[in-house]
Parts: sequence; C-alpha cells; structure tokens
Amino acid sequence: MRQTNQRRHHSHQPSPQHRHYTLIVWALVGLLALPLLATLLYSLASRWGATMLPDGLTLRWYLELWGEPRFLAAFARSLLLCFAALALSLALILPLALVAHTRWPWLDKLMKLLMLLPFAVPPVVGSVGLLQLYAGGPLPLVGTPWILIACFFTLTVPFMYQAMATSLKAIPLRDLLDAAHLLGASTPQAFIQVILPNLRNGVLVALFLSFSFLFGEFVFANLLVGTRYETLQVYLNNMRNHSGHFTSALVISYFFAILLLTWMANRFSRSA
Amino acid sequence: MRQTNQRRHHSHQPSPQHRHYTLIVWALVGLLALPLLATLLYSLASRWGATMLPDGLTLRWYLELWGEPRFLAAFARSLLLCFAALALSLALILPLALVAHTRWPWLDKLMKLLMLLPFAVPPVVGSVGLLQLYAGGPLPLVGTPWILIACFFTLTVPFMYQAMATSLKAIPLRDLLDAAHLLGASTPQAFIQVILPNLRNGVLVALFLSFSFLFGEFVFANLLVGTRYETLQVYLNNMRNHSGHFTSALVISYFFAILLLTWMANRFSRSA
Amino acid sequence: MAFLNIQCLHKRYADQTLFAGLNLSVERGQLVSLLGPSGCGKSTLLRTIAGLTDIDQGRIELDGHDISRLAPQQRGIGMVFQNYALFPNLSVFANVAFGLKQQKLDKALIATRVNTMLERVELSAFAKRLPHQLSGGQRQRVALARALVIQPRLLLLDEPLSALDAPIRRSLRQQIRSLQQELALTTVFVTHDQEEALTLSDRVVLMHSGEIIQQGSAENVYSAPVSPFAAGFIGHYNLLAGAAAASVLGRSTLSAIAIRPEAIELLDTPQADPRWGTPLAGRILSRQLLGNIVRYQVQCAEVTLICDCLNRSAADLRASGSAVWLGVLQAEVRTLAA
Amino acid sequence: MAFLNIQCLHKRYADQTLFAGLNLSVERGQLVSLLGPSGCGKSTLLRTIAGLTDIDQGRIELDGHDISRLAPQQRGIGMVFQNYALFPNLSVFANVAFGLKQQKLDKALIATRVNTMLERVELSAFAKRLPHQLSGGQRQRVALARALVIQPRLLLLDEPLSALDAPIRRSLRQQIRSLQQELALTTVFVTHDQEEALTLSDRVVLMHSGEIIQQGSAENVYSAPVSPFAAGFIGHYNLLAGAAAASVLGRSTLSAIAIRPEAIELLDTPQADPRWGTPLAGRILSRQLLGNIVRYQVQCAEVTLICDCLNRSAADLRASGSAVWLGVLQAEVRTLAA
Repeated sequence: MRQTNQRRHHSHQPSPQHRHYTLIVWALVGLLALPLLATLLYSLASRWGATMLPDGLTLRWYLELWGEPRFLAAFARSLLLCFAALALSLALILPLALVAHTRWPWLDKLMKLLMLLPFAVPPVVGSVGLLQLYAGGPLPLVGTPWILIACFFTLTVPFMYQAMATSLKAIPLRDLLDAAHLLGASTPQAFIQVILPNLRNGVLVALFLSFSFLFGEFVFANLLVGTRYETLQVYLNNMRNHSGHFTSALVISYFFAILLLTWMANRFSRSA
Repeated sequence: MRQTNQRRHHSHQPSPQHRHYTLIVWALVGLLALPLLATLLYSLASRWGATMLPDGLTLRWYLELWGEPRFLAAFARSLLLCFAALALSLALILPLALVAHTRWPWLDKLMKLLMLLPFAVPPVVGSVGLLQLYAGGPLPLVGTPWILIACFFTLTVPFMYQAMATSLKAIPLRDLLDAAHLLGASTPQAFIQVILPNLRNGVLVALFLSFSFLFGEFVFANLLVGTRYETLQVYLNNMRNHSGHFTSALVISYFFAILLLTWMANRFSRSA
Repeated sequence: MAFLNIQCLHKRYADQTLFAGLNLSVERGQLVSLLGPSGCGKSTLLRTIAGLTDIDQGRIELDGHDISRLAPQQRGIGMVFQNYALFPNLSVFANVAFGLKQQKLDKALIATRVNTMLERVELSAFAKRLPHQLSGGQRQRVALARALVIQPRLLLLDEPLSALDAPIRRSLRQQIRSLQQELALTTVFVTHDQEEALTLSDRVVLMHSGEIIQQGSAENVYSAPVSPFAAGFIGHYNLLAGAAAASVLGRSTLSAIAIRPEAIELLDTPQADPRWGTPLAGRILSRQLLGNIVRYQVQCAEVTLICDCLNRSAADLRASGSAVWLGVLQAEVRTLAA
Repeated sequence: MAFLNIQCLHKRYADQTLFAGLNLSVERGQLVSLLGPSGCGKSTLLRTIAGLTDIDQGRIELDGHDISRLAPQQRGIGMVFQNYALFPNLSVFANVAFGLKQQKLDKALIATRVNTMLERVELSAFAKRLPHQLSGGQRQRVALARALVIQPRLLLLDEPLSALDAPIRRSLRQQIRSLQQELALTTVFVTHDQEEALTLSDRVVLMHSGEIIQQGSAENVYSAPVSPFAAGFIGHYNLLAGAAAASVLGRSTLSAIAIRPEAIELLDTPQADPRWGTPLAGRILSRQLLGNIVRYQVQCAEVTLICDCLNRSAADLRASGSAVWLGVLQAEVRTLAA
C-alpha cells in the first residue's frame, strides 16, 4: 500500500514544463464561473446601467421575490411534483434493480439500454409526441400535473437505476444473500436487514441529484402543462421580461438552494 | 473462472416465487414504449379521428417533411452547431483530462465537482442569466450562434470529461508512461503513441452521446437565439400547432436518426 | 453410516455435465478437504450441500435425514466464504449475532453466546468495529465465528484462506483446525492449495472435472497418487515412462512411474542398500535453494531427475557439475494407472 | 568498482523519510534481489535507479558515470513492471519494437531484432496478438522481451512474478534467470517472496523501513540471519531467548538465538554425536504434512521447537505423543544481534 501511495505522490510533483497548462485550467474555470458572478452582482445592484460597475447594493429584489405569492405557489407546486415523481421512482425502480441483480441479468442489460432513451428522445420531441397522444384521447391528461409526474418519473429512471446498480455491484450481493439464508433469514428478511442498508447512501445521492434535475426541468412542464399548473421554471420563464434585477435574484436564490442540495448529496456520497 | 460462471448461471434460473415481478417489468417497458408506438402509427396514418384505429396508412407526411426547405435549413444549422461545440470540447477537455490524471489529481476532483454544475444551473435558469448578461453589454452575443456554441460546449463538458476519465482509469496510465519513457519516448511521443489510441473508443462514445444530447437541446436554443437562428428543435416547437401527422413524422424521423447514432455508439463501446 | 452422505449426485447446467453420479461420505467429526484445480466442481459440490445450488438427481443425507429438498435456512449448515461475505453495514458483534437473531433468541442469551464466540476467535476487542475496519485475517475470523455461533451440524469452508497473505493463512489454518477438533465439528473444506489440504484434513478428496479421482488420508494421497494427474497436482513428482522408467527401475516396465523428489537419496559413494538397491550414477545440473529444501536437478544417463534434500548446512551443499550417486527408495516408487 | 553504485541516497516525501543515506552496489553481470515486506522502500529504490522518482541527495553511478541527473530516456535501463505495463493498443510485435522505433532504426533491422527476441522468449507464434489475448505469463514474457530488445545496460524487475499463478511463476523464474545469465545482464530484482529471492539471486539484499538490514549470497542470508527481523522474514526459524535458549544450548547465553527447523535431527535413541552433542529429550506435540516436508512440533522441557524432516516414506512418520530425541546441529545455531 505504502509504495503505491508513494508512487502516486511522486507523480503529483509539479514540473516546470507543464506549468503552461495552468492557463487552460483557470480559463475554463473562469468561463464557467463568470456568468454566475455577474448575475450575483446584478441581483444585488440597485441600478446598473451604462457604467462598468453598479450604482449601489441592495437586497430589495430578494425581498420582493420572497414576498410574491405567485412565486411561492410555483415553488410549492414544483416541490410537490418532484416529491411525487421521486416516490414513484423509488417504489418501482428499487425492486426492479434488486431482481435484475439477483435473478435476471438480462433485465440489467435491458435497463442499461433503456437508460439511453432520454438521449434518443429529447424533451421537446417527447412532449410534442405526448401532446399528440394525450391531448384528444380518452384520457385528457394534458394540462394536469399527472402527465408531468409520469414524465418526471421517466426522467429519474436512469439516475435511480444507475445509482442502485452501482451500489449493488459494490457489494458481493450473491454471497451476502447466501450467507444470510444459511444463517436462517428468508429472502425478504435478508433484503431488509443486509442489502437495503448498503444501498442507502447511493440511493440518497441519486434522489438528491434527481431532485435537482427535476426541479430545474422546464420543457415538459412548459409544453405539457404550461400556466395551467405553473412550476417554478415556468414562472421563471414567464418573468424573464420583468425586471432583470428581479430575475437575477431568482436565479441566485435558486442556485444557492441547489448548491445546498448538491453539497448534501456530496456529503452522503462521501460517508458511503 | 468456470466456477464463478456456474455460480452466476445458477442464480439465473427463474424461480416460481419471483414470477410476479415479470408484470412490473413489462408494465414499465410498455409505459416507455407506448407513446413512441402511438406516434409511429399516427405519422403513418392518413386520417385518425374518433375511431380506435386509423383509416389508412400513407407516407405522405414523411415526403412533405423531407421536401420542406425550412426543415432542411434548421437541420443543417443544428448539425453545424453540434459539430462546432464538439470540436471545441475535444480540443479543450482532452489536454485537461490528461493533465488531471498524470500531474494534478486535485484538478480531477475539481472537474468532478464542476460536472455537477449542469444540475445546479438548469438550462432555463442559465439562459435567463445569460440573457441578462450578454443582451446589453459590450458583446451583443444574444441571437448569434456563438453564444449557443459556448453553451453547448459547456453542456458537453461532463460527458466528455467523464468518458476520458473512465478511459484513463481503465489503463495503468502511470506505468504505461514510465515504460514508454524508459524505452526512449518523450512525454508527447508517449501520449500520441500509447495513451491516445487507448482513449479513442471511449471518446467516440462520448462524442456520439453528446451529439445526441446537443441535437435535442431546446431550451438554450429557443431562449437565447430563437427564430433568429432556428435549430431543428426550435423548428419542431414552432411546428407543433401544424398538422399532428406532420410533427409525428418529424418525431419518428428524428428518433430513428438518433437510434442509429446510439447504435453506433454502442458498437464502438463494445469493441472498446 | 456416515454423517454426511451424498449419493449418486447428478447436475447439468446448459449443455455441460457438472456431476454424473458423484458419491461422497464424511464421517462425524471429520474434516474432509475437497482439493482440485479451479473448475473441477469442488465449490459447486459445496454449494449443493448447502442448498445454494439445486441438484438434478441424487440424495444428500445429513445425520440420517434426507436434506436435498430442504431450503438452505432449514439445513442447519454453517458456511464461510472466500470473500468473507460479512454484512458491511453491521458491526462485528451484529454480524455474529445475525443467525441467533433470526432464531428470535433472548437478547441476553444472544449477547452471551456471541461474546463467548468472539473470545474464542480472539476478537472481543473488535466487537464494535465494522468489517471494513478489520484486516483480512480478522474478517475471516468474524465469518468463522458467525458460522459457528449457530452451532451448525456441518461446517462448510469455501477456500476461506485464499484471499489472505501467506503468514496469516498459516496461522488461521491452525486456528480453524484446532476449533474444528475442539468442537468435533464435521467439516468440508474446499481448496486448490495442496499444502493446505494436506496439513488440515483427516481425509483429502482429490477432484477433477466433476469426478473424485482419489481419496484417503493426507499421507496416503500424497505418497501414493493413482494417476499422472494426481501425481502432478499434489507434488513435484518425477514422472517417467518407457525407457526412462526402465533405466531408473533397473528393469523394464509397461506402466508410467512416479517418484517423489524427496524419496531419492544423494550419496557420495555408490554404496548399495536394501532400501534403494544399486545406486545410479549422476551429475548435478543445477541447484536451487528453496528455503528449508535444496532442490537438485541430476542427470542420470538419459534421464533428468529432481531430488530434494534438507538444507541442513551451507557446508553440505553440492556444486553444479559434481558427481553424485542416487539411491531411489524402491518402496516409494509408484506405478500409475495409464 | 561496482557496475551500479548508489551512494548516500537521501529521499524524503512530505514528512516521511524514505531513505537516509542508503548505499548499494551491484557487480557487473550479477542478479541482485531487493527483498522485503511491502512498504520497505524496495520498489521506490528501483524507481530512483530508473529515474522515475527523483532523489533529494546522493549519487547513482552506472558503469562509472553519474546518471542521477539524467532523464529516464537517457539512462539505457530496461524495466519490467508487476502489472506488465504492455501497451494495450499495440500488438506483441509492436510492443517489443517500441523502444527500437524510438531510436529510429531501420525497419528491417527492427524486425530482425524483434523476431530474434520473440523467439528467445518463445512467443514468435503470438507476434500479431494484442496483449489482452495473452495469458499472464505470456504477457510478462512480452514485457521482458520489450525491455531486453533495446540491449539495456541494466535490467530492473519490479515484482514481475507476483501477479502470476504458482506454476507459471516457477517456470518464468527459471526463464528469467537463464536469460539473465546468458546475456550476462546486470539485474536488480524486487520481490517480497523469500523463496523467489533465494532461488534467483547471486546476492540477496534484505530491506526494512528504507534500510538495508543484511546482504549476501542466498545461502548466507538464509542460514545466518543477523537479526530477529531477518530470521522471521526469511524462514521459519525457532527464535529463542533467555532461559529457553540456555536450555537448548546447554549453556547460559545473553543473546537471542535462532535455529532453523531443518537443522534439528530427530533421533530414535539418545546417541551423542560431535555435530549435535548430547541430544535433548522431547515429545511430539503435533505433526503436519506440508508435502515434501513433515513438520513436527516437539516439546522439550519448557521449550517448543519446530523440526522439519523430509517426507521420505509414510512408514517413517512419527505419531503425536511419541518420544523423540533432538540433535540440534550446533554449527547452525545463530546468535542474533538484539
């Protein structure tokens, strides 16, 4: 072990001939961070016209935002949709992943293929297709939150399944089940006492990521339901011609909420 | 080896007590495939009103679509944008990944964090932020394809970096470089002759997936550039109130093109 | 009547026959090793005994009762796996207590029995640790305690030592053997390591391609292999046939013969002895110091023989190229079935 | 003057001292093994010789020239890695040709030299295969060919055999040794396996915590360890101190002593002999058949001794509990530094 570590350490030593790579790296980091910093500044600016820097700083836009009932309602709707979709996802995908890893490996292969589907059917295509299908048929789902929950569920499948598959591969599943059986546990007992606790962290991380992703979903929400059940993202879109400072405050609020979630996901994945 | 295989085989044997899971599985597969099948049927239907099945089948909608110059132009624009973004991505991310895996492991950790950014800043939030930033400033980028290329590049970073990191982890990078050095190769020679060929398949798969993803991107394209540089997805959105049959033909055409790409990506990843 | 009795076991998977009428019996309190190369079916056989792999035909009896249709939970069998198979989310204590908890025993009773067992494997101090905080040897001792605490009628060990380093392997080997003898526990031990099988077992069962090739005491299996496969797998035998065999034996022979390298005496002078008859003249080709053994390659006329001697003292070592006389212990020359 | 000369090597990493003034020299054409437990610094030492790890202070001389400031490319050193480090995208031929291609040699010349080398390692038939289509042993032979074809001044082997199975390990060991002797190639071989070091080397260098503990011929290092660490690492020595040592020696002693188990003769009668003096009375506690060796644990008064005998014949085996006399070869009793 120690040797491997040492070997790795040696490779870290900066060497002068590679110093020019630093430029590339920091340029990239800057490229990614610049829009965010500018938005932050804009959301705090009392007025920012033709000058290089804003005239003054204020929290006005934030107070206005968090006092707006339409914003709060959209926020609540987004939360509700996300939680419903995630609960559905957990209830369906968990047994599926367990079966795929203990009984039917072909199912695992099938799921790996299905996970490419979101790439093959991008949201706008999918929602147009769904609009055609459900708009007139016997089930008038378009415009109701139900269709959105179904869509969101589909979107979480790859995350949830991948997270569970990874967690299940990380433990000697077959041997743990065999050992539990020989010690007198039934299959459900073995799953509950031995397998599920080992999936907990992986699944929590997937839930956090899925939540961030769904919370930010816009295309399906806008095209399928639109203003009839306004989610946070749709609200944000509708507000984009309002004050720029106001929307900047929204973006920054949003960003910090998601950052918090990401940090929590990271903490769980580290303790895993 | 043989024993391990046998052991795995035994676990495949279907057991009657688990047969009821089949239902769940096929229900899920059906749930995912149904909209697509319905769209396919709709795109081939000459008329489909209140009856259970369409009146007749026709290729009319496909011919109409592929003869439409606005569609072909949008198609070409989408292709151009994707290729430009991917070329930029390859040129920047490849050296970055190499450096992160040979010299500066902290850079790898930083990239892993940055890869969570697309979750933290969903497209609609990002584009609203970018609109604020670039609409009035010294660089009037909004409405030009340039801002879209930059956005698309950002979107590909996680795919490309992840693919390269995985490929680099799959080979004993440090030892291969050491071996090449001791055999007289300089660092650039070693990269070109020994490291890059081993990344080829992984990078190709990432390129295919990124392409599928970018080609389907709608939010940035619509909000940042819109009809001023109409991409395929924006065109599709604008056409959604046109004939349902026509858009269905579009969706199916699109789906098969992406399926082809996915299949190619799969072939490359298998030969890897 | 044997304690464990496997009769006429048949098992196919896909187009492959794994067992075709295999029979095996183990006496009460014995430790029997299933020894063989990977893929010989030894682990699968162990899993059929545990009920983890089902059988096509045949009968498995434990203590006079047919267990072949019972679920693994009902067989009363303890098993230790190569990769430990400890429950990663449970502490050492909870791992060992797992089987007793399934029996819904009283909490105080569970604690007493678990603590006693942990003391036995010298892990009392580690009761609160999680498996990933232990070394490989410690983990395998936890796995052993977990299997033993339920007081199984039969203990199955599936290559329990092969993931461990040599020194730990040796000490855990001792510990397993003394626990097994103390508890008089009938045990089946699967291994691909001939030294492990020889040192541990009351009986060694040599398997190849799903069949039992040879079985008997360690001494018997080691010193009297029945086939070239057995001779090749279990030691560094000199295998000779035809003219080569005849020249070493001093008489013509139709069968192949096997001579252990340590059954050849290196002599300074051609002294005759009833044990080896007339010595053979030879010349040392090479010498290898293997530790406590010195291995010589000796050229005898047309034949090259391997001879092992104890590494008594550096002064006794013979140089390459020097002439020696070889006394082949006639009683230790084995004639093999073709 | 030695061919490879390492003088006063210093190396720290972070807060850890890896080497503090290490010296080592290797004669031309010798094969020297660096032997030690993992973490003793043997691999790091090898990498400093190759130039893959830089040093803080000290001098590394090869054939009279200081190479310590040269890049790895300029040192003319061949190296074989534990994980083979074959280029996965290149065929066997292209892997071996890699070093020659960097020298921009003529294509025909490259082909001739590569083919000759492939013949030498018996892989001509595999020239067009990719590394992943080869077995572990074949891969390591390709790696060896790749290192040798550039005609290095020095060959470094970093645990080249430890990823391989026992039988392949043994045969490749032979092949490495005979190639090395044929080419008279100065070689440094890193291993943690004492048998490997003893069988292969002209000189064994035993390392511990970045220091050289002992060096010498295999026979010397094996039979005369200088410290309890050396005795424990290199064999199954009986280590005794104080009263126990005195009772075995028959005289009082202040130092610890080490006796190899094969340097104790098991006798049926208490016959005296100049080699062992008066035999000690003992009783056999246990017997282990290790294959060609039978290992007895013998209780002698207060002391338990391990004795190894050749497994000559089943009839010669002694039962547990039987009385024996032990003749401890006095010349082989080692006194250890504290």
